[in-house]
Amino acid sequence: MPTGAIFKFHNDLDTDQIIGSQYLLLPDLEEMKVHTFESLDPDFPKKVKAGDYVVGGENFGCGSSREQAPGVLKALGVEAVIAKSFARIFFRNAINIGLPVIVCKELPDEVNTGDMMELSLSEGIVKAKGKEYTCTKLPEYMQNILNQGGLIASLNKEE
Amino acid sequence: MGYTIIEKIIRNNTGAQTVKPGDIVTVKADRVMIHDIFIPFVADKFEEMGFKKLWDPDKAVLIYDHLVPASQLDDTRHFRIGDAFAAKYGMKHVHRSDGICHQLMTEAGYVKPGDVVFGTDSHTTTYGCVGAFSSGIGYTEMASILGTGTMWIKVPETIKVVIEGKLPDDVMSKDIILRLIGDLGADGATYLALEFTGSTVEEMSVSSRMTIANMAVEAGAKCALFTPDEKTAEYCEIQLSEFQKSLTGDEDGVYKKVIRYRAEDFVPVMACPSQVDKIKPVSELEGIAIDQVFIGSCTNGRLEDLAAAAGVLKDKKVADYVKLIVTPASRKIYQEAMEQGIMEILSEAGAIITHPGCGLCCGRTGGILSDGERVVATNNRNFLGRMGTSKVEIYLASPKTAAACALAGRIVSAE
Amino acid sequence: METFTGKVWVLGDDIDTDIIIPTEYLALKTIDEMKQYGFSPLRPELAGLIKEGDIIVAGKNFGCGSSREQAPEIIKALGVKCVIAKSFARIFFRNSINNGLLLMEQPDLYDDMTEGDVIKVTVNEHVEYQGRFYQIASLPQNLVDIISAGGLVKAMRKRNGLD
Amino acid sequence: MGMTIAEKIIAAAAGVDHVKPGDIHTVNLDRLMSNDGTTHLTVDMYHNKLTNPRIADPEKLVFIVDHNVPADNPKTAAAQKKMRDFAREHQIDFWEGKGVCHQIMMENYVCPGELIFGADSHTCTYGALGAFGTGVGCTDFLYGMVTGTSWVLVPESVKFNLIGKLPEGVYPRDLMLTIIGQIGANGCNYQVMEFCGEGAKTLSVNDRMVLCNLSVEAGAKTGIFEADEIALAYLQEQGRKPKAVYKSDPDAVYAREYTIDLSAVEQVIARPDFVDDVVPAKEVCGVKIDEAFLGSCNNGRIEELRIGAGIIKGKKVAESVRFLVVPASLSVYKQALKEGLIDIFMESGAIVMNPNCSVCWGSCQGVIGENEVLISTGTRNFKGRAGHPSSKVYLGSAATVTASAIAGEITLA
Repeated sequence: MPTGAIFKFHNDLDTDQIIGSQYLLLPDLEEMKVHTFESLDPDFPKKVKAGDYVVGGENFGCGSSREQAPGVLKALGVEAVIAKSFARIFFRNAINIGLPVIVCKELPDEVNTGDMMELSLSEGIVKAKGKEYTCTKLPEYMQNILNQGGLIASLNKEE
Repeated sequence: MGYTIIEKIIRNNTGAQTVKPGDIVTVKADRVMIHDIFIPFVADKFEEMGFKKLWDPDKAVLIYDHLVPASQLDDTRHFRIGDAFAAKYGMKHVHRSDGICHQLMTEAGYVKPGDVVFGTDSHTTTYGCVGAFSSGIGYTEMASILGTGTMWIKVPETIKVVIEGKLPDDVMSKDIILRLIGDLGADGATYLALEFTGSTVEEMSVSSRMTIANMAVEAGAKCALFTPDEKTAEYCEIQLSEFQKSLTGDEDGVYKKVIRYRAEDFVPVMACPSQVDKIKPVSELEGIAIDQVFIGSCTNGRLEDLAAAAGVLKDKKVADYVKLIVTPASRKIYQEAMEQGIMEILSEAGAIITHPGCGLCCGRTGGILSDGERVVATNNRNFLGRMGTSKVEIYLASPKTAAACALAGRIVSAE
Repeated sequence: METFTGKVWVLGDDIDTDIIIPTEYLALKTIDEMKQYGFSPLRPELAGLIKEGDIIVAGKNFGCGSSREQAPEIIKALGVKCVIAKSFARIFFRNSINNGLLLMEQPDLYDDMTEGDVIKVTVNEHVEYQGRFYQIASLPQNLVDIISAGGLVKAMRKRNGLD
Repeated sequence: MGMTIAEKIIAAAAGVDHVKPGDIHTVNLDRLMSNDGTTHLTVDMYHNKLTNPRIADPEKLVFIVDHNVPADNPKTAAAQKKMRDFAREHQIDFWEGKGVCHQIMMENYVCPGELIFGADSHTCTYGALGAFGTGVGCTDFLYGMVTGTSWVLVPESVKFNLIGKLPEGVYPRDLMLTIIGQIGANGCNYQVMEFCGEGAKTLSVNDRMVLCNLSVEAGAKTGIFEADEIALAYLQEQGRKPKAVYKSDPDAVYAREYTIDLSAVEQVIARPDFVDDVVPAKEVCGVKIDEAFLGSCNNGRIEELRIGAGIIKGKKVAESVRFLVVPASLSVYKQALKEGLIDIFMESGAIVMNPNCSVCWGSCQGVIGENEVLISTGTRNFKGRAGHPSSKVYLGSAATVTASAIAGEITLA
């Protein structure tokens, strides 16, 4: 995967900060995505480019089960989300829609917003600031869903 | 030479010997009302004009009703500005969640027969139900009254509406005013006063008269007036003074026009999308599928309206996939409705009962709709985009008709 | 008397104030934030097309409905020089005077008018269009006083010795 | 080797004799619930993304409009209409304006032993009746709707051994906030919180719902109680029978075990902006408030309305405060009407709303403005959760919320 810019967020980054409740009933993700991270960084949707990365600390994506949270990140072209640990529902929702979520304990403390990084999903390696970080492997079942582009894609393939 | 009711009120207020339509006079305000949407603008203009104090803090009433409860992030800014303005200028009459402005002004005793009252809302004509001259104005005008206590007006001509006889069971006062607006047209009473009299009117409760006075502005009227009687005295909890008793149209009063109706001729009607004067009998609209019914507003959110709806809904259920939203006009009405078991009947039928306030009527929240949806509502306006997108169809009707439609899931007449 | 020309936008009868500015935008902080939503229920694109000095010609009962003063303020903020209609709703007429938005009642112009054409207006006298003169009734004296003071706010400031 | 209640439910749903944490199984789902927060996206995916759109069993589905009722803008109304039309077309059970989804599920559908997916993170509430309810996204929901099944990673269970009894004036909400404060917002990530012990017997089904409902705020996949006689009595009242009543085996294996002495719990408050930032309530007394909210699927049932009414009877809400009272469901509202509680709140100057999520989820009636402070019986206090990003939300019990509404600042009952 090509290199991309990092956008870093704090621990316990809840899904209300990713996409606020008042936008959840907009007709589709295209209309919602312009409000991503609105309470923390209103310009994020303009700054982020396809291939960039979101980096979080502990318990990234905690709170509501709103699938719009990983949905808007993917709609903005975020390549993957790397964090020390993920909240369960966000982790599962991301995989289900084909957005890679990578657990990596060391990287978040050693990078900041604006740094560049490169992710090799198959080898589970992240390269940033001249250093390599190994990431914990996904359970094979989940990796399978991710490789097929998400749960619905895999369902359609089964048909 | 005889006088109409409006001429008598203006003579009493200004002390002028003679008063005739077309005269430009300056009247003293007995009471003014500002609500939450416009208080920020009133406050700005008031201070921009350089006033340092209200002409009489006791005569100004501030009511939060359009934005209660708040549904948009910026709404509570209006409350903070209102609270600050009231505190700074010593206003004591502030209602923060007690119900709709036009319900509270007479219900809470701020307006008496013969008063001259202005409000920052076009439906201020409502207080004519107790024989007051009351009319809607803009917020700049309100700012100047708050400073001076006076306002110039042109004395209006009057149309006398005479209604005699007994109303059919399925007809409410809402059907009368809708029929009148249909006959006059949306600008048929512009710059004019409407005086209501006749045996049918004398039989009406003050609440029913309120529905009529409330919608007079939809025909362009400057004000609507009912002669104060025993019902008025009881409602306002006063003894009528000689002047208040005199507020009836003189036999030799000069009227622009007199319109007569036989009560027996009225039938349930509806205002069709998207003009208030597009009136059709309900019988011609039977069968049109609907998505929602709204029973509330300062036009038809009172106890007798909720009771009429409960009468139709008792032991029955709202149609599947149809929402019935009930918004009582005031806290006092909500409590009285509970005492009379009306709320139990409505909730049993599946009604969504919200807190007293303007609700859906003012088009900001309370049951907004989307393209292709139809609503039967008991409020006073069905303009384009009033309750959602411009592709939402709004039919105005009486509470009795509205309740029947909620049961059927389509437009029907109440039996 | 003042004379000016302007490109005309034509609107129909009973243009109510919910059409001029829907309720949901009334809570916005300033008129400038609201004006983009002007006429949105009827012609969503119109607010963006109106240029400084344009004129609105409409049918009967223009400005009926709610007493919201944002309606005339928005029309003025969009750059409209004046509104000529067969008749105006009472509260709208009064609010316009209070805000210095020029209104003129003229019963026939609307029927002959084609949107996009230019007309020539001589205040308190007549409108010239396609070689024909349409008479304009002059305003009552008390309204002329308010307009000549620049609107009600300025009239009150003068009364309070500020200007 | 023994299994916990959660493992037994998953094993039954997977049609196997035994499961252990870490396994992945395909399970049959007993029930699927979706509300107006995401159903419009599910319906779009159903029509646009599936090569073979079908519904395995419409009988198992429940659609509930509860988040934005009555609707406050055209786009919300359009999303709800899409959901309503889909339910009508496929004859799916449909509730609108009748209450918060989890309260409706507990009053009408949930049975012990069931495995339930809900497109809402607080689906974990159903553990109060010994069912395994968990929150999923709309893609998971769609997969479940189409196939009737889903994939599940078997979670570890964490035992919370409750002893003693809650002191007077201390409520289940104080207990659960205390636990979350102790173990942290991701204390039970991917795990099941199993509540048991003598202390559990002192808790009614309502109290148990308060605990299970907030288990997701500690990261848990779900919270669960054994379906004992208290639960079965509640179920009988609703006219339903259990699918199966499971007990954890004596030799079941737990990841960890905590012992919580209910008698030692005191009134607490979660401070903005995190649910696990829990302090003794007296530490924040005196904080000025603009709004107080008594409601939500966590704390909007008849028990909480009784507590609030008891405190505010004969008193008035502070002039500067908006006190929102929102019964969790229409049946709770009807009961409150009968008991005269609604009249007490109306008399006090409170704002009594129709049953819905209201300000708890922050996009409906009751949103708070710039720099405003809300004390709430809702489930979350994240930054901007109840309105403006600069607004603050404190979480407290129904008693603390009502007392604060009267005083105009955070106060203990």
